[in-house]
Amino acid sequence: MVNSILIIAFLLLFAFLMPLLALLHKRLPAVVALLLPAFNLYVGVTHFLKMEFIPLIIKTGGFRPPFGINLAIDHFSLFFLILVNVVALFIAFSYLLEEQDYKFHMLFLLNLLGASGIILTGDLFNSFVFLEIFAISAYALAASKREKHALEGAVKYLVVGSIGSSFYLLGVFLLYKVTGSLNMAFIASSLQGEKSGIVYLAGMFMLFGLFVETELFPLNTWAPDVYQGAYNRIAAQFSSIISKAAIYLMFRIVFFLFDDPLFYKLLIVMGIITFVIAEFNALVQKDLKRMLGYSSIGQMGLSVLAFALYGITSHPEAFFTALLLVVNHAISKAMIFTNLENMPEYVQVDTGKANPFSSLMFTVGALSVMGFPFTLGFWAKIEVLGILLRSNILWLFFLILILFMVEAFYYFRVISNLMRSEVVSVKLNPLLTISLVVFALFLLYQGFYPVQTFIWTNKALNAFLNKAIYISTIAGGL
Amino acid sequence: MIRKFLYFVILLAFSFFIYAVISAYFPFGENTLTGVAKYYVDNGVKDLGGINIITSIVTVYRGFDTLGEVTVLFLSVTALAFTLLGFKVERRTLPNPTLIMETGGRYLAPLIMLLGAYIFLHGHLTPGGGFPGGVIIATAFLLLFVTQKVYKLRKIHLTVTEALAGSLYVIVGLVGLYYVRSFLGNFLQTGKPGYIVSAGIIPIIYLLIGFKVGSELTAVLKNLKEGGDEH
Amino acid sequence: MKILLLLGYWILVIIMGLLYMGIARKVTARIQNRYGPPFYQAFLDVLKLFSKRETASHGVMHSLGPVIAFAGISTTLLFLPLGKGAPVLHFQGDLFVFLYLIVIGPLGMALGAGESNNPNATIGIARALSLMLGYEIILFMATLPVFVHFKTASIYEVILNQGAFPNWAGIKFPLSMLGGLIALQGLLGEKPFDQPIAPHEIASGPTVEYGGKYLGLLQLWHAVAIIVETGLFIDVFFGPQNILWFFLGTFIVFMLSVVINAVMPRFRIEQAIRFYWGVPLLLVVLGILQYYLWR
Amino acid sequence: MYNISLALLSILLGALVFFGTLSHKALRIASLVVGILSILAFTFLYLKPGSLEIVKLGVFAMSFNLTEVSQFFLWIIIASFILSLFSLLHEERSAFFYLYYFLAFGFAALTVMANDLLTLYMNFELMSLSVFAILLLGVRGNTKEIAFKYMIYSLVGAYFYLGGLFLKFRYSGNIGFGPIVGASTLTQIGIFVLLALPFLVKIATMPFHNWAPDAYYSASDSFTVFFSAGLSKVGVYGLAILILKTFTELFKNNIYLPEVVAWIGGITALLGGIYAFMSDDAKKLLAYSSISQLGYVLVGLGLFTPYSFSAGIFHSVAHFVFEGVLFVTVAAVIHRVGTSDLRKMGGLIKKMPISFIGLLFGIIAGSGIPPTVGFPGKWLLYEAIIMKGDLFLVSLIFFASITAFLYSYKLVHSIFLGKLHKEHRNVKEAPLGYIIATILFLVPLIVFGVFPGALFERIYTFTKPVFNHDAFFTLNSLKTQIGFAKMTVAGITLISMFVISFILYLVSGKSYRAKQEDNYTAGEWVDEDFASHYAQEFYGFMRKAFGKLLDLSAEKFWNGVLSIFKAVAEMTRRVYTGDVRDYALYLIFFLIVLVFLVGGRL
Amino acid sequence: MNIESLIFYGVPIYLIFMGVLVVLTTKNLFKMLLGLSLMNSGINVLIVALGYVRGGTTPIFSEYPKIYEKVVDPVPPALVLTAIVIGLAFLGLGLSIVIRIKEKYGTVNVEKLKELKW
Repeated sequence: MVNSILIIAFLLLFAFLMPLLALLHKRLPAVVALLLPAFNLYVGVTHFLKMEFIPLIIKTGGFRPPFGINLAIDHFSLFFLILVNVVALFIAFSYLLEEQDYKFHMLFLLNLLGASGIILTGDLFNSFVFLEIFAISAYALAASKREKHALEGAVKYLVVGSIGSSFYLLGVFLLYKVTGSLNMAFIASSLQGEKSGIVYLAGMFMLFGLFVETELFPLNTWAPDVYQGAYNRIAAQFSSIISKAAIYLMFRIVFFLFDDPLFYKLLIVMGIITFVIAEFNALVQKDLKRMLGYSSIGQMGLSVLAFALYGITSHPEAFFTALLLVVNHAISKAMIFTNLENMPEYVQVDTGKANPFSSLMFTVGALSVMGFPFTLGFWAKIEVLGILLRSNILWLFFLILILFMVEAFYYFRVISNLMRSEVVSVKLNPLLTISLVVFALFLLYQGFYPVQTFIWTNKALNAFLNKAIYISTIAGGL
Repeated sequence: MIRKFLYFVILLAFSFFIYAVISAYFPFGENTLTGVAKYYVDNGVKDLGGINIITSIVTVYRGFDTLGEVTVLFLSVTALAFTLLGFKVERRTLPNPTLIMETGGRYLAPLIMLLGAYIFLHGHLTPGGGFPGGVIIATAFLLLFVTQKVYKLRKIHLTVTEALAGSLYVIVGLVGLYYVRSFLGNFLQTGKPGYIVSAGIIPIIYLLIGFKVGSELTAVLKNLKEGGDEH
Repeated sequence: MKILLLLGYWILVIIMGLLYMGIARKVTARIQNRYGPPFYQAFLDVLKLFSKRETASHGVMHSLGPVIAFAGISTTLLFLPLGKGAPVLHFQGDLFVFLYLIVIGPLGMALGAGESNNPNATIGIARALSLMLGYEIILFMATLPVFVHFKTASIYEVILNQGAFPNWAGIKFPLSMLGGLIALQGLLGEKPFDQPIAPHEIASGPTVEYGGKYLGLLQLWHAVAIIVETGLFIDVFFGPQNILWFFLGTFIVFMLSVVINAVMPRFRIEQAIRFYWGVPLLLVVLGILQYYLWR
Repeated sequence: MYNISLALLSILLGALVFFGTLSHKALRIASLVVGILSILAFTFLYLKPGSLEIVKLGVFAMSFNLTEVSQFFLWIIIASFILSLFSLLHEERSAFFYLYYFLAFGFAALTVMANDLLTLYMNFELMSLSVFAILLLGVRGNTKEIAFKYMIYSLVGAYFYLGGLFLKFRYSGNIGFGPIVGASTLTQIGIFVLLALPFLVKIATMPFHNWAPDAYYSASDSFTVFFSAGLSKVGVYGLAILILKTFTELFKNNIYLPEVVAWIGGITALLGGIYAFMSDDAKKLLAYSSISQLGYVLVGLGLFTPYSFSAGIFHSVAHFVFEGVLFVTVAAVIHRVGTSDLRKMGGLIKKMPISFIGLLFGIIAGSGIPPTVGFPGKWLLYEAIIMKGDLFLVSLIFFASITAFLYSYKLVHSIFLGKLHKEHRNVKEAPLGYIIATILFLVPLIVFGVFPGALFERIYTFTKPVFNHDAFFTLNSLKTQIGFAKMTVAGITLISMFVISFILYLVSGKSYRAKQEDNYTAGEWVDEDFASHYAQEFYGFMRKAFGKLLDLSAEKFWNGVLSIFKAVAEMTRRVYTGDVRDYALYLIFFLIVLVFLVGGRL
Repeated sequence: MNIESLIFYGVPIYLIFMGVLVVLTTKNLFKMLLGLSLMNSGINVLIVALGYVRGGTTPIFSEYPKIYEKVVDPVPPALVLTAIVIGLAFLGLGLSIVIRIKEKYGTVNVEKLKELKW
């Protein structure tokens, strides 16, 4: 197996080399931006298939943890790595022919680097560094349209995000002060059992930082603006890469470090509020992209809710559901957002022109987000309702059911308008078309025969739930 | 006005609360080194031969972070240039530098650069290191920007330096991966502590960092002076 | 044999119906202080109409309408027992068969009148159908407690079960009987419920385009209809012991409505419907409640 | 795998017609004919009941089973589908239309064949989706609004069904059709309401009926035949299966639930009839009539006595027959005349006599006059209710049945009778497909009317196990404890009487054909173009009679509900003031909240 | 509560929240960024202060192999080095974005930056 630190190394190397590549040939950066996710994907998949149950430790600087920084790789992190890189590959491939300055591709790669780093690293401060890398690149990408709304959204994101990450740093350092280490596994092992109050404080600071990135209410106020303002591909990146990496980190930290009812209760409340408010706001939006942005926020809230339900009820299905939701949302939203590229004349929710193909693609994606039968989302929806019922919270069950109706309402309003909208012949971007079709087929196939998704998700789930093994493998030496 | 005052009071109270909590848990100064810190202090010199423990931590123990840090800086420069792409600053006419300034600047700049180089070359012996060195070098260029009536700095040079420095840093890491099976691992002899040629790869890394930071910050200055433009 | 019996009843009823019509005109005239035509006038009218040499038809449906109407009402008649001991086809059907067969007549006439492109005719039909919303439901709800009381839906069973004078259904359920009586007024299309054939505004409505044999058929239809409609009322509420009682009862009820007709003005159509949804509805509802109390 | 391959077959045929349409007109017709034949062949050769069929989806196995009841309804769906295809031969639509058309049929078939609640749900949803697609391709009205409305009604129903499904799973541990044991009565009622909702929506029970008039109005005329006659049966099937298999005990033991359901049905029947004769568009009128007739079905199913239940099922068949023929003939008329507005037609009887006869028999059956298929169901229903002793309910539906006469007459008069419009002078008889469909519909209309026993036998096979009652029918007569009806006698008497009076008509003097214009118009001569067709404001005076009753509309109610949601949304979205400082403020206050959540532990 | 802890803990914490206060109250985007970097530096100082050992020297053993027995915690400075650079990077990017906003909107007043809302 290829040493998976190469993922980070190559991403960095080529990001640094990007200017020279651009000097060699104008198109070269785009190609590199396509090749690197492919490489990551290769590494991730080979690991996922070949690796056995024990997590893999990759030390840097030649010192074993906790003295050196280490990457800790298990099926769970690989699962997210694959997800993120699939979407990245998809986006890079779809926009291969697009005219962009090489710096844009550089930012794209660095953002991907940040996401991959967050997912792979086993060190808290390192995770902060990668979080910053990917946050700053995200600010830049959000502004990359360099036009009124993009900049406005970007600056809002910048202010809110920087406050969040500062407190994340403070939280990390408080943990270091308490445990004398920065390595996740070591902190986890020393935090087991009774925790002192400062640990809770540190946890709150760190979560505060993460809530901003995972778009939970009331820290998600920047998100709709960014979704509305930015390029379509950037919006897709936000809903399918950035928020997903952040939610990965949140899962890790909450479950590994602060495994405590307080945090789970907090997450449940946040998840519910986020879902409710996002769905309701989406109901009354006029701008299509903003509506989709709210829908993404809602999905994030739902995933967090499912995860927190696991914490309370300790039904593994709950966390399984969270992962399923994440996968479904990442892929279908990437489809929907990039597909907007093909219908530039459809910006309002209920008026505009579009061509049949893009309408069809939008419909497929929307159906999967809604969880229509024979799409991947259907199984996610079924699981959500199932765990809500199993954890005996009937009012919540019906609340979520009604919110699903709201979701169906605003999506079908768009669909019915799209289908009857005036037909224009847009020159379709061939690569984008190909990748859209691939994703659509994936969603439908997995909706009809979801075995593969379930198996992979299950592997990730098992790896995640046995944190004892993770901790003992890394911190056992001490 | 009332609102502002209200905020002030609330934040003051909150900060006092936080202060109370922190000083209750960690009374100032009264902590003994535990965990990794202790290990670094005890075995740092043995491991790497660099007598500056912080430098050792920054470049080797937590070298991965530093790489990320360099990346962040690089990222911000890129992002800045990218955001300012196609942005034309109105030509401000700087006050015409006097003869003294011009001459002084011309002679001072190389010295400052030399100081920067010194600082990042002695990173493993003395306080300082790559980042301060790079910044100092950048100040030299700032001096030139301000004092010289006509000073042309081709962006391409900056770019190439930057790119090469950065990628060499990664390559050093990869070499470490190849020889000692660990990314950014130290693959050289540690040498005799306290000497200029010691502490394994630390000087090399600091060299590269120095170049990179210097060129990057210079690029920032250039961008802010002349506005982002294609090379 | 049975067929002949049926035909006999049929002819008898036609004759009696025409007789009723004649007498009705006479009585009306007397009340309005006129001399009036002889009581056999109706027979003469029918004969005249049928003996007309040729008549105007506006199309197939227009011609067939009266035929269907007459056929329908005759069929209905055959499912109605003319008092105890005069069973016809009752054992082949019950109230609901009757109620649905009785509609065929008006439907046929409606179709016929409809094709004659004359607004008056159609307006008449529209009124007639709307008026049904008024009286049909009243009549139905009036008869309902009686049937339920005797635990049957067959008209003849009702007659058999209730027997002679003191235990008539009409005496057991006076309110329902009263409501039924009011409904009958509308069913017979007498004032104040003669909006469908209001002679002075819409020129006697559906029949406006009909003459000659068509009108003759419609006359016969009307004749039979009188007996059938009043007959249902009598059968249900006064259980006639034999066919004479039957005709006597129908005659009395019909004369009652004729007298009312002679002295009454005409409702506007929606007034009529609303009227039915007022007091009569209350009466029949009370009747049903009365049944529930007795049970 | 025989039965469910019907769905695959339909998909294949859909694709065939799709490409046929893309390529050439003749090919379209040819492929449609192929579709008709192959589905017929399949039905007669392969469709066999009682074989459990399972499709593995990896994590979940869809199970299908063709029980008697599903077979019963499957036949109806297939029949209506094929009969609608006949008229479809003459409609030129986009290729996708045909694809969706066959898909809708296939998923309807699968829904009826499903053997557990989740399978049913999945196919049901897809059926709704394909109907949604068809409605998007509607021919008149604001199609996207209408299709959207249809989809939302179906989806809300379906989502509640999903909730009910999970609740059932929670209480009984399985998602089969089996009964729920050990749940309290109230819970069971709740689950029943949830599960029944989508089917109530499908049969357009009030107050979930708003989608129906618009959808029928807007949809392609041939599709409406299938829509009303066939697809609504899916709803009936769902209710029947729920009541027969899942909630039998509940309906047996609970006194109120059957009454409530039956009353809802009765009110639907009444209001549907009233709205029907107040509406001025042929297809809307038919839509409301369909709603009203399905109201009877609901009464029958809900009342849950052996007679009423059989009556309900029988009447649903009757509904298929006469609504089918009505929609076909109206479709034919619209095909020729080009409008569905009753006020713009008239006097077409001379132009399209066969359609007239079809429509005539349709309304006769619809108003339930013996000896047509409309009668036995209603008769049995009345008897059943009277035996149950709910006199007000029986009065209610009798009242409703009177409205049937009103709208039937309005329909037939405004289209066929009265004065022929100038622009319709050279209208021809409907094309062959319509004629064939009409005639094919007329056969069961008479046959099942005279020999209802033929159908009741089939119904008896699946009501017997539940009620274990003895047969109450012979081939041509029905008998209950309180009443008796012999269809043949009624028929024969009617015919013979007709013959007699016809003879009377012949022997008397002859008649000549007068032009429609020279008639009694206050002695004034009018020319041909004198518009004397009375179709404007037909029953207009009833507005005064009904007064407020016509104003109450479920549409307003649901819009009110929606506006509540939107008001909440308007409130919540105010949080997102575009001001960065507010956002920072939220952050800080949230941070303070978080710290104080820790509070005591510090 | 002794005076030096008040200085070395209290002042940074005060800095942090005054930075926040600037963000909450100013209308000017530039000032807002300055407030944010104020907050960052406050946090950095706090971290360094948290690592202090009374009477400890910097962990640079200038006359090796003599090892000082009392040195301050070497990790916080290392982390803070990184944090500082990150803060710098953030500031640079933020300024560039603000420059563009000034170009597009003609102002840096956040009250004018309300085109995206609700």
